[in-house]
Amino acid sequence: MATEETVAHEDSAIEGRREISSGELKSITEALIFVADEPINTKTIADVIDVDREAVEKAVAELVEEYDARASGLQLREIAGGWQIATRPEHHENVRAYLKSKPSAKLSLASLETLAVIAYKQPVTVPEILEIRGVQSPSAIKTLLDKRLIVAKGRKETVGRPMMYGTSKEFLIQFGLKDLSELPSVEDFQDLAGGADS
Amino acid sequence: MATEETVAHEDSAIEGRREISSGELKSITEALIFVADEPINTKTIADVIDVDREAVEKAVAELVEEYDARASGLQLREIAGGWQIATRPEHHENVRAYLKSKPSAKLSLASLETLAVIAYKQPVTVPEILEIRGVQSPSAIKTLLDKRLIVAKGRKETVGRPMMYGTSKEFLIQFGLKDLSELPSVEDFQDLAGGADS
Amino acid sequence: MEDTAQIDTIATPAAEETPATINVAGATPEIAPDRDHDQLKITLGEFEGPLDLLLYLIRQEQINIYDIPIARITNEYLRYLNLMQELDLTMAGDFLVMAAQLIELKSRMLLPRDPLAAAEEEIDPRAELVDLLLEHEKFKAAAQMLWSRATVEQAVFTRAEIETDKNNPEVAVGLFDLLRVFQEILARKKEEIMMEIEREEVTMAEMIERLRNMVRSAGELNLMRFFERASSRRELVTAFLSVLELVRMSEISLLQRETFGEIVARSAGPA
Repeated sequence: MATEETVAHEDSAIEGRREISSGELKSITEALIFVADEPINTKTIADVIDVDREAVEKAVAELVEEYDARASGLQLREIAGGWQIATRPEHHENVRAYLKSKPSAKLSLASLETLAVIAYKQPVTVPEILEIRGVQSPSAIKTLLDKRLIVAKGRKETVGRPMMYGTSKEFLIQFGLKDLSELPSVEDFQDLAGGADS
Repeated sequence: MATEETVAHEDSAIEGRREISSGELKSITEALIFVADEPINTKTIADVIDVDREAVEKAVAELVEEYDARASGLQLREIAGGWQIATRPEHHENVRAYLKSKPSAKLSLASLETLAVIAYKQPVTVPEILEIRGVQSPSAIKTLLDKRLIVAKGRKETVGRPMMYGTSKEFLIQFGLKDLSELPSVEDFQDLAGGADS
Repeated sequence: MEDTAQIDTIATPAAEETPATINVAGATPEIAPDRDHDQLKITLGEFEGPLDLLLYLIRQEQINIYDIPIARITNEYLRYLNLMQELDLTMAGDFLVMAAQLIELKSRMLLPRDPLAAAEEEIDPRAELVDLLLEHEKFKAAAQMLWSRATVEQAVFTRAEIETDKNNPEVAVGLFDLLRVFQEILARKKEEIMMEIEREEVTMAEMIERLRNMVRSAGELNLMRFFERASSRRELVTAFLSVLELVRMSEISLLQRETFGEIVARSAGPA
């Protein structure tokens, strides 16, 4: 789509479907990340501005550096497959004091264990969770559904066709994960588990 | 509150009720303006951080300069007696384009209720939905039709031959269902809800 | 054998104290209101289930998990189970199931080994339990990891809603939201029906009189408005039949000005 009229910008014009200076691209990218209600991915940004995804990725990388360099109270971070502006954790006391918010109720150990099983074994059914945990976890599953941390993932083609569960996007957000591959592998925990004697 | 241990910071410690470096103050101020749901004034910020208002005003002025200097996509602006972070007006086209393009798999409660009735009782007519919900839902039906979550399924052979509605293929896609038999049954939910004692 | 005798002789030192201060095997039981239900729930500290208790006992006794002395651990396990019962803590059935499994395992361990079977072919009857325990412990560690991640995340805040969001009051939905909403509607409906029973039913004659009066006083009556007055399904049927009746008797005529438009009733007889 590049036309003859392309102006030479102060900073080099980036390659893309539309001619746009890299400074402008960075600026628009920052604005879009700010207005998005949830983490926004580089493809969406690229589509809106009508430039190549690579250009947006470069812009985001530069923005991240800038945020870090100027010791801002904010950070640009990758989460749940997208980018988001958020406060830095070290300011949590002041922020909390202002918002008058208490740390939200933590999940019970039972819910966390159930969530851990679902996160690593997904899609997984209630009977399968029972087998690993050794306890029924109906209320834990209900809590996790209520908090939207897990979602139904269809039924398993087995006796009784039980519902299968998996983690949600909200799970990634609440646990600060880029994607599921960022979860430490279960084998890492093996050492902890058997470590005392082996 | 100043104690003997006050460290000489790289940047000068600002005067105030609490010893805090000007860099840190600026950082916290930025975080507070960011999380506030309405323009926040310097007095409020000063009270939260427990420093003098003048110090906060200086921090804000510096922040404004920094935002302008780096040609950010965001601006720090004074509005309605307080400070706020907002996108720059020159990006409005892109911002608006993004906000419009957002895939909206989101529904109002009225639409959601109507959709629930249609999903579980299909094919179902508008009077029957009214009967079950106890509320008229004309705009909800329109929304659901617009979003292609429901489709007309012919007319019912009864007085007035009202149109019958059912869920669409799009519905299956958005809710991640293979087919309608995968809808969670009331029993699925009861197992979860009532199971706590088992 | 020996176990049963031992259970009976267990001392319950904490029995007179308030349950909140009881210390069972290092874990402090908590009494907490159940969030969803209006009842108090006693949790045995970290012993969510039998596997947790078993793991605790194994660590406590400093036993090699790959070589569990089943008889000893079974005795210990039953001792704590008994203690829980003495403290009147409601115990999930899972604990008893595990007790049965342990006792069965113990008796299998007591069986003389098959002298003909080659040593390496013999499967340790404990293997399955060990796998289960190791697997379970792995996920306990994973839960700890999630806990610390969530703690860090709770210190991070995102911006408040901006104006554009407020024009758009929507809720994100999932499959179970759909079901829950549907159940709420049904529950609401059930309440209405229960109230209906109290109400007096309108007779056909009364309904015809009501329709006559409404048509007469308004001159022209939107039938929708008439039907909306019906407070039950049955009343609605009566209302509908009364319209048919008056049309049949040529007292009223029905008029629809446009396709799918409103239907109005008019007095048909001489004014």
